[in-house]
Amino acid sequence: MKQSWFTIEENKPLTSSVYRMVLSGDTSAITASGQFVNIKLDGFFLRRPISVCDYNDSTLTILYKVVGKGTEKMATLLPADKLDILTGLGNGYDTAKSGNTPVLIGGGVGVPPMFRLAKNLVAEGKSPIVVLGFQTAAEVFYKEEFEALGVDVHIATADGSVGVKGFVTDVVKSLSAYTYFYTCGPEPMLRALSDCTTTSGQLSFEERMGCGFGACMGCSCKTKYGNKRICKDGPVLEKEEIIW
Amino acid sequence: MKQSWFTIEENKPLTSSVYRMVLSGDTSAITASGQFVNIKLDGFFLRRPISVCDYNDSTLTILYKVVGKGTEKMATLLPADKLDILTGLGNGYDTAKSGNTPVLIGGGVGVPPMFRLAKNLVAEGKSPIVVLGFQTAAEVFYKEEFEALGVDVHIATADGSVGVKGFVTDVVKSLSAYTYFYTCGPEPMLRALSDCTTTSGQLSFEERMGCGFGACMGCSCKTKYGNKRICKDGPVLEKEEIIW
Amino acid sequence: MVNNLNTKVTLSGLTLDNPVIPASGTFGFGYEFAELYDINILGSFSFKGTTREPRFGNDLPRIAECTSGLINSVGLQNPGIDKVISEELPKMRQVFHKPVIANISGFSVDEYAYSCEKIDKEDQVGIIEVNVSCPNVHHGGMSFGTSPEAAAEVTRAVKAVTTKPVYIKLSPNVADIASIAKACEDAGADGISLINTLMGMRINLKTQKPVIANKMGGFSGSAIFPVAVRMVYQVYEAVNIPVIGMGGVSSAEDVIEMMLAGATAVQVGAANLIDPFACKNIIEDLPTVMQKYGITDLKEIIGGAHK
Amino acid sequence: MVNNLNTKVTLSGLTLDNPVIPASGTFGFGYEFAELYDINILGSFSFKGTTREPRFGNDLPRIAECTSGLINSVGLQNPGIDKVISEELPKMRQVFHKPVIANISGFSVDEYAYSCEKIDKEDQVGIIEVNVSCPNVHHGGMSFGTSPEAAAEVTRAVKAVTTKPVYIKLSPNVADIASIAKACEDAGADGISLINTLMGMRINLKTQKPVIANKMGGFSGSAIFPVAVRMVYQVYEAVNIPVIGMGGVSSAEDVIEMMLAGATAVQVGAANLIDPFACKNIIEDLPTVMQKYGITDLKEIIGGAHK
Ligand SMILES: Cc1cc2nc3c(=O)[nH]c(=O)nc-3n(C[C@H](O)[C@H](O)[C@H](O)COP(=O)(O)OP(=O)(O)OC[C@H]3O[C@@H](n4cnc5c(N)ncnc54)[C@H](O)[C@@H]3O)c2cc1C
Ligand SMILES: Cc1cc2nc3c(=O)[nH]c(=O)nc-3n(C[C@H](O)[C@H](O)[C@H](O)COP(=O)(O)OP(=O)(O)OC[C@H]3O[C@@H](n4cnc5c(N)ncnc54)[C@H](O)[C@@H]3O)c2cc1C
Ligand SMILES: Cc1cc2nc3c(=O)[nH]c(=O)nc-3n(C[C@H](O)[C@H](O)[C@H](O)COP(=O)(O)O)c2cc1C
Ligand SMILES: Cc1cc2nc3c(=O)[nH]c(=O)nc-3n(C[C@H](O)[C@H](O)[C@H](O)COP(=O)(O)O)c2cc1C
Ligand code: FES
Ligand code: FES
Repeated sequence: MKQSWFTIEENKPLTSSVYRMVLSGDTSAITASGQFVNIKLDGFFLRRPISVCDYNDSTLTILYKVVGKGTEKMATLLPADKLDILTGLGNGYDTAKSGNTPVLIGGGVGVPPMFRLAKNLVAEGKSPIVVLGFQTAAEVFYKEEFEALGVDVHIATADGSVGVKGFVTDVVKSLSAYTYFYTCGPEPMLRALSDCTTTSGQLSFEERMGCGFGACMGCSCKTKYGNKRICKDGPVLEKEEIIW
Repeated sequence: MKQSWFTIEENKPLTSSVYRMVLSGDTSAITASGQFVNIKLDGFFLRRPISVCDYNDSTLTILYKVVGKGTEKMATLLPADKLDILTGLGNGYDTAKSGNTPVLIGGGVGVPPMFRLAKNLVAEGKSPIVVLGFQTAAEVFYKEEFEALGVDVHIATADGSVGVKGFVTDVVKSLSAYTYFYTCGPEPMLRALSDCTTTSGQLSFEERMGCGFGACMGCSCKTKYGNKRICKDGPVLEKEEIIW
Repeated sequence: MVNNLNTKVTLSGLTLDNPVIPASGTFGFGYEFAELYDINILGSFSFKGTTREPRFGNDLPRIAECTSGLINSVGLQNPGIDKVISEELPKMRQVFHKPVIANISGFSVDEYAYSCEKIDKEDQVGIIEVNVSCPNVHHGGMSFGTSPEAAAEVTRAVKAVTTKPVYIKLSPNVADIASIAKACEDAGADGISLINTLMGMRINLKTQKPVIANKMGGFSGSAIFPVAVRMVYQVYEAVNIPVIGMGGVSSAEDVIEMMLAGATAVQVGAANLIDPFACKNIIEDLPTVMQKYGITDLKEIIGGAHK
Repeated sequence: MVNNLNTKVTLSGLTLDNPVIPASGTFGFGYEFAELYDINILGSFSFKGTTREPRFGNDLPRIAECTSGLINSVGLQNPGIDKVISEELPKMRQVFHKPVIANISGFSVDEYAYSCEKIDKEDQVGIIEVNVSCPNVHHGGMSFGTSPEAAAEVTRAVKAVTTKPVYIKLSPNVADIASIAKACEDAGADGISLINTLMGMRINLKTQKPVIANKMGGFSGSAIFPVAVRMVYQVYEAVNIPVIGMGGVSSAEDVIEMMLAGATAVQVGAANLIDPFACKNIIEDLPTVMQKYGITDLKEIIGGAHK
């Protein structure tokens, strides 16, 4: 974990409510896809946890949805504005278990961490299948970016306005074979995936956080392997340990 | 009274701790010299009261000294930054009583309101004498600006590094004749002036304020003419009504 | 589409156009604010705390800044009940034409009864709000509001001499707010107002002395909102009379949160001091915020968080 | 010139290099923070509230944001006194080499005594801090900290089985904090820690339910600082034992203000959660701020505002 100042390079809407923010700064504490950062915003007491979508030595990319006052404020920030960010938080996804053709399932704002995960898997010579779920065509983002990685991308929308009509589970059930699964998204989706997947897998959870780095016990949940802090021992949990 | 947004045009140090800020915006609520404005600063609950130093139809000039966190913050603001300001607060000085050669005495950050007052008196065809008191030469500000009004300017410094060595009272006592006095500055100075002046006069007071516009009774003081709110019935009081 | 929204609420038979009420001590007798906007858009307002005798209040400084709030120790400066009736209310009537909330303070049971009996006769008074946060001079100076018995005693004394709805305004500086509210209800109170200010202190690092001349004072503003919501929630569970919620309210969202906790109407205090248009803005924002959260009739959400 | 400044303070014979102490529940057993900086720069730290039995704590969500603060309802999650001694303290010893403050909670007098007796035997424990804000399961669930008698009973029981200095950590959710502190002193307490969290609540406007699963929780952070300063001031006047002040402290200025109010040492809670370097920054800023206000020896300003 590291605390440092980042400078906003870009902050643009991808859809009516989802923004991409690119920041420059010290990313050295980030060690895995599926980790998150915790962002201090002027006028708000708690930091806002946001997944790492992508990063390199000196830039960090996050995708966030405006859902409340904090993310509303983020959407008003401008290039050159500076943000105090804690980086390198959480365990992140373990790609060692993936097998050759893992399926990566992102729902809504669960899509961002899948991007860096897919990139890593491709770099490791694997062939991930990506399934992205949205409500409707207008809410779809990052389809092209995933395609540019050379991976197979399936879209599911609740209203069928693009891709498969239905849920990500419908797509996953229709896949002929996959070696493992990784997912991030709303809890009902995670649960449905846990039920319908035929392999082991890793699921990323969201929880309201006090600190985001393991100090306050604000985010503890019970698992079959004992109590875990979503922020430090998670946000990624193994399918087998989760108590629904 | 009016609440409106002003845009900073200039914010520059005049001395090591006193800044001039020029703002553009709606000044229509300002009706007299000696009035003040109340400035909202991000991150601070209460507004900061600052005297009007000068104004015209669309700009407002204030001079402020950095003494705490709020004024520290003000000193970091940049041109184009916007501020929520309440204008037209307080009674201000009454020039009708001045006679032909009133003496205007400003001590430290009590200097600013004297500037507009002097300007108004000159415009009314009167010949004000200005006495400004500071600790030392390095803290002197606005001497040239007063001189440019064509008025007689006396400086007193505690260490004698410029002008008369001593206090503004020493200068006032040495004046051969004046018709009235107006003053603003630290309370001990006001009291000393009230004692040593030979005419009637008006004195401007500072007090910690809740609202600044007469609603909270946070700034009430007793006078010989009844209870007065420094923010609304003041900040200017007549020499005769003050209970020291 | 904003037309279908209903913001009306009813306090003891008194229907307000909306639940937004400036809190006592932050709105004077209304006429300072009437210079800024037509204050008849308000649900009502609670006027400056009035006592039997005129009071100058405490020494200066009376105000200290805090993170997201302020401390005041005005000390109930007011011209006394007689002058309030003869001078302030007539001036108020010029600018405000709805029933008003009369905020009454006292330092003995008799004093409360005396002032309430007088104010009860004023036509424009819709509700009498009895502030029991004052020290009881006959009992070692502990505030009436810190004991169920003392609060009940004041309630009974006031109810005996008045005809209008009596709301007891409680102090939050207690361990068990529900028991005090219940004692007031049992003693005949028609409603409960809460919270008054939390006792607080700031020290000036330069002088090494308390900022406030009186040392301690009443802390209020957005900082205290979570304490206020909690107490409104607890009192709503404890009593069957209406609750007026306050403490740190500064937005239409805060109004809705207070109502969900159990408030029938909501007062706005410190926010008026830093933004004289606070209540106007809140009232104007209410319809939009109601729509955002799918609320069509405000009174239906009262106590909604208890479901 | 910073060399001549003395930041040392003494709590019941225990001399601290500086008065800055992370507060219980916000610093775990220290090793999360030891990854970030050498925590031996701290005066001491108060470890996570420990109970006789292991506790998972309350349901999620346990955290709600507030203006200038947060509500937590962690519910004393901890592995229980035995595992704290066998697993946590050895890990802590690897990274922290000064005497530590052991924060002990309980739900009955026996439980407090049991845990304190055990922890008293641990060499690294310098002070036992007894958190009496917990509900008393044998007496209708009111917190031990809301009655002078219950707080005194816990104090006596703990003092009877321990040899180390015992500090009672008080709840601010009371009408008369001074009387509770005095009762603890009379019962043998060696010092008083205060304040614990204020009871607070937030409601989620989207779900219309309390944000926290447990409905209410403990409110802390900069918002509560004026309440904490006031209570430290009151307790300093009431007792002759040292006071550890806390509640909303987030800067070196705040530390000095608490000490002027009467604190011998100062704990920092919520600030650690949003800025993991908060205590380090405060310690590093102290000399500069002392110089700014002409303070050469910190211990000389303790209670300075009472002069
Ligand atoms: C590990 C993790 C990774 C996340 N990654 C992303 C991401 O990549 N993109 C994205 O858009 N969102 C992400 N979220 C959700 C994001 O944190 C919330 O949407 C955001 O905090 C909402 O803040 P707000 O002020 O706009 O909402 P408000 O509702 O006003 O916030 C009030 C409080 O609740 C908290 N809160 C509200 N919703 C959530 C939530 N879903 N999860 C956790 N805390 C919440 C806020 O942090 C704040 O403390 C992630 C959450 C977690 C825990
Ligand atoms: C009517 C009036 C006119 C003023 N005109 C000027 C001016 O033209 N130039 C100038 O430099 N200063 C002026 N002052 C003083 C100025 O308001 C304070 O210096 C300023 O508020 C300090 O804010 P701070 O946050 O830096 O200090 P802090 O000490 O951090 O402020 C803490 C709180 O105390 C209040 N406070 C501190 N000092 C004073 C003070 N002297 N008077 C009133 N409140 C105070 C602040 O407003 C704030 O609420 C005037 C004050 C009044 C009442
Ligand atoms: C300057 C000031 C004066 C007050 N005077 C009174 C009063 O006279 N009577 C009363 O019952 N409450 C008084 N209060 C308390 C408020 O009415 C209100 O209960 C409290 O401030 C909490 O609300 P807030 O956080 O919105 O300010 C006063 C508050 C302030 C800030
Ligand atoms: C997440 C969290 C957990 C806490 N756990 C404990 C605890 O276990 N024991 C205890 O005595 N106090 C506990 N507290 C209270 C703090 O130690 C402290 O008294 C309080 O938060 C006020 O200080 P602050 O405003 O600096 O946070 C906890 C506070 C927080 C925020
Ligand atoms: S948020 Fe603090 S431990 Fe997870
Ligand atoms: S500051 Fe509110 S009345 Fe003067």
